[in-house]
Amino acid sequence: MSPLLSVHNLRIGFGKAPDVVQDVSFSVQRGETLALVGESGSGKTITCRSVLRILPRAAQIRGGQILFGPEQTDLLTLPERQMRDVRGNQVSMIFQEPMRSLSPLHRIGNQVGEVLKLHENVSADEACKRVLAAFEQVGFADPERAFRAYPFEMSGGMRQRAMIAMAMVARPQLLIADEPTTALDVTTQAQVLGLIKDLQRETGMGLILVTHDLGVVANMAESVVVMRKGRVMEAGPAGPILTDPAHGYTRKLLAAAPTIPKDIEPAPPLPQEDLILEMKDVSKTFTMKSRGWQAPQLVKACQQVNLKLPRGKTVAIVGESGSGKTTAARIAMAAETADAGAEIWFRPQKGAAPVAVHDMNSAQRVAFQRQVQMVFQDPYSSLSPRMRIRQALTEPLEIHGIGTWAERRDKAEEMLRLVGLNPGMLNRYPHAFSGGQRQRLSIARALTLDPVLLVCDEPTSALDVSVQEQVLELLEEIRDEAGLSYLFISHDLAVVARLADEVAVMRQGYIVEQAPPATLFNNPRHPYTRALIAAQPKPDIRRPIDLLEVSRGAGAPRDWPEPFGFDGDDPPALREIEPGHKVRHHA
Amino acid sequence: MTFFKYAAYRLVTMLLTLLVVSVLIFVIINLPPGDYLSNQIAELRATGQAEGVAKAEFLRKEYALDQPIWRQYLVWMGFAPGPNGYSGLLQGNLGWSFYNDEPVADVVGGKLWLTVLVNVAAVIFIYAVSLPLGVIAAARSKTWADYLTTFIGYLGLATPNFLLALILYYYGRKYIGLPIGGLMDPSFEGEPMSLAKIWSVLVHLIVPTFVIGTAGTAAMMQRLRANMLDELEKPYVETAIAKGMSPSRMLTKYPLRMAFNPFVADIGNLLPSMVSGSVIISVVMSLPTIGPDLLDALRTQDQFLAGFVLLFVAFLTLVGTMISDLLLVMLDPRIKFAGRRS
Amino acid sequence: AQTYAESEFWKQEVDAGNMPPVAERLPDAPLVVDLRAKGREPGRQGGTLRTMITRSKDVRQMVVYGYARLVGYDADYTLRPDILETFDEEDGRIFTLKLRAGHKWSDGADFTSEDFRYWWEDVANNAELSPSGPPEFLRAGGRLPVVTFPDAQTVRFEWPVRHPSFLQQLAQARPPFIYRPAHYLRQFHKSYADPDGLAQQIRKRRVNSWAALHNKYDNMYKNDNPSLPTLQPWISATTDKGSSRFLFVRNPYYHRVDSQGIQLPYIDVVEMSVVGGGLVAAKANAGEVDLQARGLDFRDTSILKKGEMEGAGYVTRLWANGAASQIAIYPNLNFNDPVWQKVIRDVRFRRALSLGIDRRIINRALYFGLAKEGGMTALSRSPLYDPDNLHRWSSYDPATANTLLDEIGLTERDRRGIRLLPDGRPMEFVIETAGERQEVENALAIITDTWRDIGIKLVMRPLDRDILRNRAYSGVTMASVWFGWDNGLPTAETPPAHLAPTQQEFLSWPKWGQYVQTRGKAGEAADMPAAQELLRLAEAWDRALTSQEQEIIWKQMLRIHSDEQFAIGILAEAPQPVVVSDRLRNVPVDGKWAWEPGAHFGVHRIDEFWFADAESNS
Amino acid sequence: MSILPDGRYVDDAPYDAAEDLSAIERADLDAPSWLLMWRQFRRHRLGLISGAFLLFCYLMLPFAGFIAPYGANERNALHLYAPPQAVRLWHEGEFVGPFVYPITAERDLVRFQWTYEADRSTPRPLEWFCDGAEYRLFGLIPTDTHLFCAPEGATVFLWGADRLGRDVFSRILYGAQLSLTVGLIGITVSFLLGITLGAIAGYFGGVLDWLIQRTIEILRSLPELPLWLALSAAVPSNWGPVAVFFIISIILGLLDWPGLARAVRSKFLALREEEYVRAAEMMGAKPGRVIRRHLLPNFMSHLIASATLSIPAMILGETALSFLGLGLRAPAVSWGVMLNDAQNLASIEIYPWTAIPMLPIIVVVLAFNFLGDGLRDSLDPYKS
Ligand SMILES: Nc1ncnc2c1ncn2[C@@H]1O[C@H](COP(=O)(O)OP(=O)(O)OP(=O)(O)O)[C@@H](O)[C@H]1O
Ligand SMILES: Nc1ncnc2c1ncn2[C@@H]1O[C@H](COP(=O)(O)OP(=O)(O)OP(=O)(O)O)[C@@H](O)[C@H]1O
Ligand SMILES: [Mg+2]
Ligand SMILES: [Mg+2]
Repeated sequence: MSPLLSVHNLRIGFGKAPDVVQDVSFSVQRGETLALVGESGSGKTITCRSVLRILPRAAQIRGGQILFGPEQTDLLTLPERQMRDVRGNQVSMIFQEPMRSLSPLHRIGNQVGEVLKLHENVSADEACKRVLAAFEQVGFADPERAFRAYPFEMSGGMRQRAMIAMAMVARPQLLIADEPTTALDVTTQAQVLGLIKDLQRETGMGLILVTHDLGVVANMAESVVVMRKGRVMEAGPAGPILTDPAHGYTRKLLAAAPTIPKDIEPAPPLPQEDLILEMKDVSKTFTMKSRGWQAPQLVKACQQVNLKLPRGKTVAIVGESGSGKTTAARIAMAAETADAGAEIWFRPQKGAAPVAVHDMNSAQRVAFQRQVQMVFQDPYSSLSPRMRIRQALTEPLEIHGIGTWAERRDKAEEMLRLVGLNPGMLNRYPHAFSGGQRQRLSIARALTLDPVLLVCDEPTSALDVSVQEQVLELLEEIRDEAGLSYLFISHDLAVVARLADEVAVMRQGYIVEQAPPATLFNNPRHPYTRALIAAQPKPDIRRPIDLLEVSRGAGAPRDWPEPFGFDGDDPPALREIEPGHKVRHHA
Repeated sequence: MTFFKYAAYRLVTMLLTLLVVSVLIFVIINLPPGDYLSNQIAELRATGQAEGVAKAEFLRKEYALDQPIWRQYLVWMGFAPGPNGYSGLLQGNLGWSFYNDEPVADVVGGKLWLTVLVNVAAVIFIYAVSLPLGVIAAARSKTWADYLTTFIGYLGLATPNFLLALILYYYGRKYIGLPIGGLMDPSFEGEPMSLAKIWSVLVHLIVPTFVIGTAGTAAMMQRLRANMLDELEKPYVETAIAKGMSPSRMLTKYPLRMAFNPFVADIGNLLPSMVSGSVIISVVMSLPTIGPDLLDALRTQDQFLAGFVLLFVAFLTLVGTMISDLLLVMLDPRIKFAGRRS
Repeated sequence: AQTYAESEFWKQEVDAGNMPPVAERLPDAPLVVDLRAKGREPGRQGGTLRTMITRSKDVRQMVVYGYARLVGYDADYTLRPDILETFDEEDGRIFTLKLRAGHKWSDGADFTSEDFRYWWEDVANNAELSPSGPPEFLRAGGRLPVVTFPDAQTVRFEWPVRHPSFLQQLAQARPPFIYRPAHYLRQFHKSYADPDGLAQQIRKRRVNSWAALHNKYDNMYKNDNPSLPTLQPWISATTDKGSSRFLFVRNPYYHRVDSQGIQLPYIDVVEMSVVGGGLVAAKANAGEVDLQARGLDFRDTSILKKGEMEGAGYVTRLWANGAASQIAIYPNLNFNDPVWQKVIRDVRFRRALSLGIDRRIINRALYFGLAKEGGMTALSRSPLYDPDNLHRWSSYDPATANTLLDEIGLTERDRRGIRLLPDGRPMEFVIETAGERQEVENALAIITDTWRDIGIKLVMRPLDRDILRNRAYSGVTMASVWFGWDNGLPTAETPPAHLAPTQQEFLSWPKWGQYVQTRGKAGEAADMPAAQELLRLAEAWDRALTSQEQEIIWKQMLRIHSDEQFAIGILAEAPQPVVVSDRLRNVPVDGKWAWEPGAHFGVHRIDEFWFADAESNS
Repeated sequence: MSILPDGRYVDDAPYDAAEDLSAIERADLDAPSWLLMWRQFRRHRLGLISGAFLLFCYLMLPFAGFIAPYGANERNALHLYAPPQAVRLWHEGEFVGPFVYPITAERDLVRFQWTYEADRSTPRPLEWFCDGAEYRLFGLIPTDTHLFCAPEGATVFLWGADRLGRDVFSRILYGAQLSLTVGLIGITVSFLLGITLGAIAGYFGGVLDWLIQRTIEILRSLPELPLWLALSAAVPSNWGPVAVFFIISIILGLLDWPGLARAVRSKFLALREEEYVRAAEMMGAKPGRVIRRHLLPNFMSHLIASATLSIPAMILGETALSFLGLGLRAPAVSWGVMLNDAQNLASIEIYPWTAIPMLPIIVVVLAFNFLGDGLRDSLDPYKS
């Protein structure tokens, strides 16, 4: 039986540069999952996009064939008109950067439902129903709201889920998922992956899954292709590759795969004196854009968040997608104003008078902005599309009038090298990078100013494990050398376990549990924390996690067992059960 | 702020602005020394036409023109009662056109809708032509389609309107029998609507629409093309393509809508700018629009007529701006009108 | 007795009994026109004459073209009774006007001396309708006439002093209507109308008083009220003022007939359409008119001839313009700047200006050399014509011009060779134009070059017509360009007032004119001897008893003008293209195109034009 | 490459875990942005040609008088409406060098046109570096040497002569001096105002926005016509036409900005919500910088297109205003003035060469357009 999709000797390049994809071949059977793993910037995304022929204008397909379906039609030569029927209908794709890939002017429901209208000729009502169902399946707590929301009103993970729903509603024969769960917490990730699996079972859908998470590979894939620098390093069935890698690079990858260490040495509770950042009673309520006649809907993004970040330490926030992590971080950055009553204090130096971040004058603001930097969850949108990377990287220095032109350029080069990028890319525009490269750019930019506080919003989600390792090392190094403090948001519990001095777990806008990592991972109390830890996939093919089981997570708050459960807006308080360990429960 | 609140707020601002504008218009009209009646009285006196003088004096009193200027304004607007029951704009009395010797309402009446007709035809023409062409020019940039539309657009733009009108009329008449001037065959005037009359109007509209419209079309097309080119590479366009949308549908739904933002901002100005912009065209092409009357009224300082027409145009402008502001909020959900925290 | 043929046009009405037959409609003694004697062909009734106007206000042109006057000029520019059966003048003081018995208004009501009385007593002397009394032209030496109405057909005007211009005034292109359709207007007159009905009308018509109402409906000249009875050959049949087409139909009660007994006008319907000024030539070229001169310039001739040759069905005739000058420069003797004023008032300066103009080249460039070069004076067809006047100071002679200017003492020149004024400013002679006629601009462009040779820099400044006038009247204009005197064909009997500083419209002396016009309330008294002499002569003409005397005065005045160069004429009798349909008969080949005297087409009696059938045409 | 027994594919090219990044080209890296832009621009063939053409046009302006065989207002009374004359090289099969046949005018009183007869027997070679009408080189140095002139007894009207016998070709050259310069000032003024105020309104929003918006509304509602009428009465009489036009183009600029300002504002209202703008702000960028570096570049295409589009208006501005007596007038020469003269049927149908000034207008406008397009392209990040 011919494979659903086979790629033969694909070669792709940009401009006059050498190929970025060299002789890549692989094939996917119906119902099979092929995992595409590899180094960031190795050409995974480009390969996937070439299947649908949506490459950047500058890209040239320099050779190869992509055969699809029973007729083995070559997608590279198919007339545009027929290609249209393939796209979205037979082959659909989840883009790596969902935040940029949704039209900012159209409601999510509209954009998702459109696929149905295009290919299945269904009525508006029917389409709406199916879209809502899909939203439910990808884990939206309030599908109606998602349907009416505009992309900018959604959290990163919510947008990603919308993208997934869009790719799946039409039930394609082949799904290309380019890092579909980077912005999702592990329970939601499990839910989505489970959903994909179900769909595969039901319709025999083939799946190309690009991911960096070897745990996900182990849980999902039947076969694996490992790529590096545009070349396939190793390809074959998942089992042997994961258990007994034949290629040096694969071995290196597997070795670098982080896991939650079994036994983290318990650390003492964080010192409470020299706090660089302190958030008190931070709540944020958004008003959704409504249609003219409807009453505006309020969204409580985060509520009563209290965080204390001692100097030189790392406080991590983990939690459900859409639980307000980004919002809290942005408030800490003064990029968003919290609801009245919130206080945020920032102490630039030890012993210095604290600055009220919620109420700064412009001089304070300038100083603050120099000392506090942020790595954005969505690096693509945080880089101006019309600025070359050199300009983007030197801009912070320019703003604060640091250094000469040459010094700034050197600094930019150095930063690029630090995050593992080639300084030769300095003259490129942001769109000419891979997702992981952009994420590193964002980190590099945040570091150019030598801040004292860095807010990292999922800074490594798009990085392959080896690069991630490199970046984490870098962060640790700076922390240790320069005493940098981090407010660190991540879904990857392994990363958190490694980096954090304290972890706050958020759910639906509330911090439900807060403790140092050792305590938290060894002795999780809150049902939601437990569910999270259970849902963390491990790169071990022999011990798959039960996707269905873990995706159920802890369920809605009202289903939580006593003393944790609560209904509506009336949660129990966050109580300290042991020194440094707080859990939200009824006394 | 909900949309409705915003709309209400915008409406109130508009009315206030209109009030300010009405004052300014009144001042501007009265700025040049003299006024129609004084000029006329002087001239009539000089030429010994006493009966005219009497009439003019009479009108002066009747329309409160002998009173101080601020009072004249109040009376004109209808805030203060005028002599002999003259009631002012707010109560629907548009005043008297001295130049035409008729109530302003009579002078303006039929012409307003013709003005609107010509301009709406031009607007429709502009949109109907420039939207698709602009999109095509962007989607197929640097092809003959792009170059051809650009060339024709600029040809229209770089030819003085009157010359263009003359050329089109002359050769249109010579080779395809188009009528010269006017908005309908005179024999249809005052006749009830009929198919033949509509046809006649349409045929007569060809050249004026073209002349008034080309400049706008070319401008809109080129700008649209530029904005579209910016949007075409955005990731959301790729998403749309990946959905399997047909190019036309995709282009109009996504990038066009994005690229449209600057035009929405200017929608408000379309009508009024053409009303005043087409004055000269109307004069040379003998279109029975309000434009020529405005010009005459201004030249002769026929203040009520000039005042009303200007106020009307101002009103159109303000309503237009308001609509475009509202459209902007509707079109782009990201837009908030709140101030920036500095 | 003559038998009269009924017109096809009204036949139905007559047959239906709505209108009396033609014989009863005509006056007892209609004005019989002997066309053959005039060298014209008698014609037949029928047809629609298409012509164009450029503003809807111009419907009044129908009153001008129609040219039914109490007395009117004939083709030789002599005054003859027209609506009047006869008139009688005694001593230049007493005028007896005799109406035609049985003459009727266009609605069939009798036209009698009552209509004069109504105007004189109930309009002109009604304090509400005419607060400042009867019109100025009726004053002779400041005195009003005694008007009497001895019988239904007789009206008598009697002045204590001579009022020689009375009859000429009646024949003007824009005539003073000294009669009104009393039967019609009474319904709006307080003294006659039933008060309730009147009040109701006032409300309905949205006017504020009966006087306003009366005024609104009483516009004999404006021609905007179709229900107002008229004596003109065609009556207005379009009620909608905003229309772009106005129809006029034959007046069934018109008083002229041809010698065959066919009632004039020959043409049934006149259709006037409003067309933008720039499009008149294009439409004419397309054959969309039957008779057109308004809106056509000489420079359109080539395109008109082209249309003619391509068979658009018309011929282009070139008539001579009747204005005394096609283009004339008016140096403003009342210019506010004292230094300039002194220079301008120096006759040598004005003569130098005139000598510095190369009229031949202008004529060639603008009019194919077909116009008459020379200063502003009576045209060659006028009995007062004198070639000396035409040529005095108007040949191109820069050398003499320079000498004259040097004589004044303007000898200093700047680097560019421009003479300096006594106070050291360069002589930048600013001429303001109405910016409407390209020929003026072109002529000035040529003059700029030749004046440079005599050390004067011409600066042309196009303005709007009204702005130009207002500026000139208030003395801020240094010089302006306009046509010459409207009446280039004066006779000894023509009042010469416009030659004297009595009117501000003569842009060389706006303030002196104002002074006379406002009886001293505004402006300044003329203080140049030549101007005072002109004033004196104009008064003398009023008192002159014989036409010989008048002729002498006229000649003196013309002589002064040509000597003083108050206005510097450049060309005269420029050809005016007249588009005439191939089917139209009796249109003069070589006409004069003059507003005064002649009322443009009026003097050519448009009511005698007729359409030949297509067959008889070929 | 090898296939393992379990069907695995393994790349067996030597693998170096520590393999470092490829060497980088310093020169390329240090290239300043304008150089990068220029490299992009060079690839836009049409834009390049247009740019070169415009450069040539502007460089030629000071020498217009030298190239033109006649003076700007030099009339040739014997050659009214002379048709374009060919410059020939061969006479009766014999090479003579550039020459013209003399032409003589005939008055055609049937068709009322000027007709011309060329005397084919006497070729008259053109004169080179000869004396003619006086003009000012660079607008300063008076001189009377021309590149070429009409030979004795003949004329050289390359593009014909107009109603007063002035050479259309020469006038086009002189006209370029005004047409290509004065109007630019108005455009500059209106663009500066429009962009600045629009940016302020759009970026800051709130009260500033409100104020600017109301100003715009009021400015736009106020009639321009009475202003022009008043102006035409108020300008001092002895001001030259160029001075008047200069003032007017500045006033036009002062009145013209609201349209652009609104477009800028509406776009910025949306753009300011973009993440990268937030990011820049959070780095401490001042509003001016955010506007210049982040917002404006994203609106550049529109601005370039708008600027290009106002070029024809700038060249023809005077034609519209001359209707009110405010435009450029003789003796000033500009393309608009020339076209104004040609605005009648006879010029179109009988003496079509008097409408030739349309040609340079269109060529220049198209050149500006392609230049703008090239510029746009070279700023487009996706074009590489
Ligand atoms: N428009 C472009 N111009 C030049 N180079 C490009 C362009 N787009 C991508 N590249 C380069 O192509 C290479 C492959 O990119 P691709 O996006 O496929 O990487 P990837 O494997 O998906 O990486 P990641 O895991 O970081 O998303 C990268 O090195 C990237 O820098
Ligand atoms: N501008 C906005 N308008 C309305 N609602 C918003 C807006 N921004 C965020 N929200 C809502 O606030 C909630 C929290 O969003 P936030 O981005 O903080 O989530 P998050 O924890 O970062 O999630 P993720 O892990 O998916 O990024 C979400 O429900 C989101 O829909
Ligand atoms: Mg990728
Ligand atoms: Mg987030």
